[in-house]
Amino acid sequence: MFFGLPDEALALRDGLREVLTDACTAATIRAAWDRSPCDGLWKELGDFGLLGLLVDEQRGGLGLDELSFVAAMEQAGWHGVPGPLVETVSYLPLHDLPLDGTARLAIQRPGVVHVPYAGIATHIYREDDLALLSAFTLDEVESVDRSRRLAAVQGEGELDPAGLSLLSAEEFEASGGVPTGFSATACATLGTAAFLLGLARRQLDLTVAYLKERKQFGVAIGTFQGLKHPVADAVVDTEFAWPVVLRAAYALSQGDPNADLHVSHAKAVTSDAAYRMSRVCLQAHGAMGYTVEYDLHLYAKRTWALAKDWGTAAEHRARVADHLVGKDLL
Amino acid sequence: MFFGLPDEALALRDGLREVLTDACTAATIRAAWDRSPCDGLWKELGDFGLLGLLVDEQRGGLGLDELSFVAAMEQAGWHGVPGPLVETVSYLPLHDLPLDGTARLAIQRPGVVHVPYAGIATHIYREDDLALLSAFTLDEVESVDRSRRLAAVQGEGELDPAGLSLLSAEEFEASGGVPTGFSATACATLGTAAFLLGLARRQLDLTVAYLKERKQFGVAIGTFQGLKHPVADAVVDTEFAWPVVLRAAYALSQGDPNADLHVSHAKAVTSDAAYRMSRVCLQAHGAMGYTVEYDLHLYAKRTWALAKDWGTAAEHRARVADHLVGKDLL
Amino acid sequence: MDLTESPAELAFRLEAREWLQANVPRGLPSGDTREGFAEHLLWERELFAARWAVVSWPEAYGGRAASVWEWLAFEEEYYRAGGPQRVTQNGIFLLAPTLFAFGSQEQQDALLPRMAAAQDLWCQGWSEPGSGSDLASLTSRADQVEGGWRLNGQKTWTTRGAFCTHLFGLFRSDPTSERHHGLTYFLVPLDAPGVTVRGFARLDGDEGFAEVFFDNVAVPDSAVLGGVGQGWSVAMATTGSERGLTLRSPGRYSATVSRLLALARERGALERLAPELTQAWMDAEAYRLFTLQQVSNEQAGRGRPGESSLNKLFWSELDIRLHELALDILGPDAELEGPWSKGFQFALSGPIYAGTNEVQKNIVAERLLGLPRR
Amino acid sequence: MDLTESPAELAFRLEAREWLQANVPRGLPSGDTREGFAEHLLWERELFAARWAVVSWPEAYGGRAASVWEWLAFEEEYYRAGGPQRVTQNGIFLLAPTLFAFGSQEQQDALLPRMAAAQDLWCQGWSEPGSGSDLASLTSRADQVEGGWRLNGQKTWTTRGAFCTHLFGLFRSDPTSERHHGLTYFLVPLDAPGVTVRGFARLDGDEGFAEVFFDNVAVPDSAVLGGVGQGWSVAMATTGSERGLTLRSPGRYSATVSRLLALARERGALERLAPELTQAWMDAEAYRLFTLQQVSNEQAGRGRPGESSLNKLFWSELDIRLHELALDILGPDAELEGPWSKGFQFALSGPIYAGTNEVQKNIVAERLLGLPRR
Repeated sequence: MFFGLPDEALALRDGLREVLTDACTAATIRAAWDRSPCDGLWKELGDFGLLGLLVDEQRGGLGLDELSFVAAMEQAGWHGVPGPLVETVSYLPLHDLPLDGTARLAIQRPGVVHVPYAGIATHIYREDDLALLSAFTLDEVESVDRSRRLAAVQGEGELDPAGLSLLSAEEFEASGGVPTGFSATACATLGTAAFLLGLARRQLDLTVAYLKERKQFGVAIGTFQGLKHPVADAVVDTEFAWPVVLRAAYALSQGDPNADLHVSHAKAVTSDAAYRMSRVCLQAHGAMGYTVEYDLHLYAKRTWALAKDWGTAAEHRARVADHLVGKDLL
Repeated sequence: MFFGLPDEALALRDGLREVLTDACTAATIRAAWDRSPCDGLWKELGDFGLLGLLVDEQRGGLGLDELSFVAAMEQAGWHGVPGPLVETVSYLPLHDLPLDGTARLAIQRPGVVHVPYAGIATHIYREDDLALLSAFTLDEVESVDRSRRLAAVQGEGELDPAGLSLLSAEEFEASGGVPTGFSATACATLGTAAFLLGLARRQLDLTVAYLKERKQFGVAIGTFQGLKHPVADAVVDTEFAWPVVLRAAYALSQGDPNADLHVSHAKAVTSDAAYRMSRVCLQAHGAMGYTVEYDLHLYAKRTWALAKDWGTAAEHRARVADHLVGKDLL
Repeated sequence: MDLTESPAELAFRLEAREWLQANVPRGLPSGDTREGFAEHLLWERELFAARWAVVSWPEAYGGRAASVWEWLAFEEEYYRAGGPQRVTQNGIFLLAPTLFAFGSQEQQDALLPRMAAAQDLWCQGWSEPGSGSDLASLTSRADQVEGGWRLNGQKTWTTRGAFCTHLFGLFRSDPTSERHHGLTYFLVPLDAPGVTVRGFARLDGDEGFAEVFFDNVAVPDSAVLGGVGQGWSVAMATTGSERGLTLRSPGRYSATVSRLLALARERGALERLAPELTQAWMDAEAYRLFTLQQVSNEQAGRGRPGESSLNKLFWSELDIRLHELALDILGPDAELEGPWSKGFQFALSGPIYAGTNEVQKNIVAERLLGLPRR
Repeated sequence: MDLTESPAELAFRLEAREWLQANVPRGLPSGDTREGFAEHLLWERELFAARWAVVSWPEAYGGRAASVWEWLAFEEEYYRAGGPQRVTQNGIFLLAPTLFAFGSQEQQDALLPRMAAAQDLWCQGWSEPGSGSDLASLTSRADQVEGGWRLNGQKTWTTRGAFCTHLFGLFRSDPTSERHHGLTYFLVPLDAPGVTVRGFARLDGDEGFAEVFFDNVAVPDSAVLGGVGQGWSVAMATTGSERGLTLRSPGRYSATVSRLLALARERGALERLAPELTQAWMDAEAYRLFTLQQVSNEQAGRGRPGESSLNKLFWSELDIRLHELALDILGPDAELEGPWSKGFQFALSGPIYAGTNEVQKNIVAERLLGLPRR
């Protein structure tokens, strides 16, 4: 028995932290808001190997598992990496595309009108049949997080000319490079969950620093229980969400048939916990946080977007309920 | 336009406060826990006129309206009056029974197994057809609030030999003494709502006193925002519930066809607000509140019982929803 | 208790309803951008021309001498008709009550008509970089000089400051004073020499805030409102208005609930969220009822300390809950720029401005309940 | 990450399951009444006889030298089988870890076997009438005399104190000391001359509390645990256990959720409360996963300050939510005396005992996050 990240995941996370500390600052996110494709950042992500994290080593990937994946996505969330990182890492195992940052994948989900990152993606795939969209039109709309590059997409799907997207499950497996039972949807959902906790941790760090520094009534405002206690409550939520993310990653890595249950559990609790953290942190900052000149909003707005992306908390809670019904528990 | 209690209601409330300050102390409630019928208290309530508050003056009642009723029930709640007060005051207009405290009415509601106060009532009526139960057996069970005298009741209903219970609505009206459209169920529900806010106010008063007096870390614990803020939050809830109670009382007094909507609104919000207050007050007392030697529990346990009596918050919220559906709002 | 409107009140309500239904502009941009603000000014002047800008003011200043009940009815009709935000609110709802209470006849005559007509546009200068919740720590100075005063210092978080023409604010007029002593309430034209205004963006990206710098700004003695050194008590009257009823009339939330229910119907969420939507309706109704009681209490001289803090705690949290519910209904569309996400971001400021909710909870605990201060 | 049990762990679990399923008593009365306590003692002695009383202890003291994973498995099986509260918990879960860490060999040999066998029954003497959250303000005294110590003072809120035989507690051994200095941890037999115990009733009416008065109670030097003047740091080790994992293993809440789901099914509430019930299941599962992580972190030397406070905040609030949900399902039957109302009242003590949740939030804020103290 051991519950926690394996050493390789910890090493990956620490390495990624070093890369992102320089390559992805708040200024990088602001550039993405101003329509920069952030090619430099994405090249670094490619060089580091992050984009091929889940891709087999034979295809030039790192061949790591979902535990390393969530460790990396949490770290990426802390830095607020702009662009379709979770989607690209989750879907590259299914498509024979470059891992160097030149390929950025957006995913069109059934029933979701506006495709996140469609405005900046090099490829748009449909989630349900993995078909590549071609000859499409984009109608960009603005998200509260301007780095999201949402667009309504109209286009035809076609067999991915370069890839594996229309192979059957057996063919996937036989083709090599795709782990048995690998589910890109589950990965993207769980990666988003981990990213959300990274965003929450970043907002917490900004808030702790502010509460130590800001003085009112002659003392640091971090001495007031009226601020301390709500922050502690929010921390309880995020701290208890992380093991659920790990559990789901482990289930995916083991090909556990119940993995979907754990993934939905993870997305439900991280969506709620990260949202709550954003509220508490914004409130703790007072007017200071309520301006785009200060960085907090960059992480808060991504949180609000991702909390509803790849399934809302309510949707995933309903899926957990379905599993419980299936087990005759509910 | 004037939103508030009329002078006659204020006067009644103030008079009742004087009576109850002596007649209903915590010791009185403890006596009820020990199976005392509290005849002295009920005689005082009868002498004061409270039991005939809604009964026409011709029948010896005070002939007051539902605004005076909620003012009185809130005050009675603050004192934690034991016994079926709300039920007796609500149902006496329908039955030709003495108003002097010798008649105490319990009501058997459809679907509710254990009738509150059945163990101490002089008459048990069925809510749905107002029939008096006769030749019944009682099987007493214990409530967390031992003054509740719950019992499962088995018996035959019969036309109330002394009263009006089986008259039609037209006959009620023609019989005099019963206001047009008078609904004892609505009154009992709303009276319970008002009683709950009185209980909440009492718990708050005990808590404020304790927070001022109790010292830890060299200061009164009422200086800590960690206790102040939850108390303030709970006060917001009860303060915003009271006008809803008044609105419902006004609606009943005016024969408003929407009165049921307002009554359900009132019971839903008072159940939630009073429950929350009980939680916050218990927590603010620390271990001190967690013993039956201190009085807080007497009011907290009644709160828990009444929050679910005459319809839970969820049930009344669902009734409000039905009204909104009826108005094409929901 | 009497919730029937008199014939006069009803006539007033119906006149307002008719005019608003016919005249409320549709699709105005945000008034917190330079372009949007200009469009809103046209609407404000239209309101003034029809004498709907400041209904509760005396007729001489452009009002209708409406009772508070009539004012509430007007507000209800205004939001029911989909009326836009009032970009003049900091003048007409915050400064004006103070002017009525503390201003000289000359000040009232000079300032109120121009304020009502949206000719003078007022912003509030309370907060400073180092003084937020702890307003009494402010350090902007007023030094008495021949014929008046010299102002120095910096104000910030001034709503719509970049588009306004005048500022009302607190300055330390006694350099030896501390905390809430020695402050004076000044009325300052923003085109005075030495004033610099820098707009900056709020959470939603609109330039809704400004920093205002004062560098030896000369103002006459007539710029003082309510007496030298009396600034704190004069200002507290205004903050009461800000957090209480006048800034956030119940019609606003009832209208939000109506839009929310329509959204839920449109998106097929009525059934799934029935309990939450019902609670939303109940909460907005409770707020309306509470304000009716509050007005009645105040008219009867039974107002309680801390009551406007209860009010502010409730509406600010209600507004967030209503918008969270809308975002829940919208699901993945919640992040789209649009009225709901904008409303959500604005709602998030509710527990911060007009005295943070932490401060309001202290007020409830200390002034209403009598709990000890630190 | 490896969540598979080893063959040995699995065998341990299955042995425990089989024994517990066969032997767990049904329908025991509350162990917090005098009569109930006696019945629970029989169960505790049965556990001891089968070597299930203290599975993680060395075999010499009656345990099985079980790993913490095995202990968790035992707890899970214990609650799954419907095992009753452990009336010996304050000894075996609170005092014992301290004895293992700070006791002399003689103390361990003398006390642990009798504790495991439920021959000596230990209660905790921390709180005093004037010292609750502010434990360091305690005033009960220990004065050094020829051959030992004299104890004077009063302890209160001592759980099951009226039924126990021994007390462990803190006394001020240096009369000139203040706060957490100069305290000593004593082990006191309650039949010593000068000790008076008065039981009193908890919220649910059971005599679960006691006041313990010390009037010149003589104890030998061997009654000191962990060194004179070291009481605070010795005691803090125990409070960590109390609020953390060992007192509230996850099996307890998983079992409550199972009962809750069964109740909802029986009462036809599954559909109406599906989201809340699902959240309950998710929360209990999250608690279980968090504790697995916590144990792994501690084994890897990566424990964090404040972690047991996180733990305590979560389980105490979870327990209340689970019981509130049960009362919601029960509706008008919620007020009936019975396992759910009793469980609810017990759950309400969770945020109070073992350090109030207000104190735990301070610890999280200050020790885990590094926010400043007052």
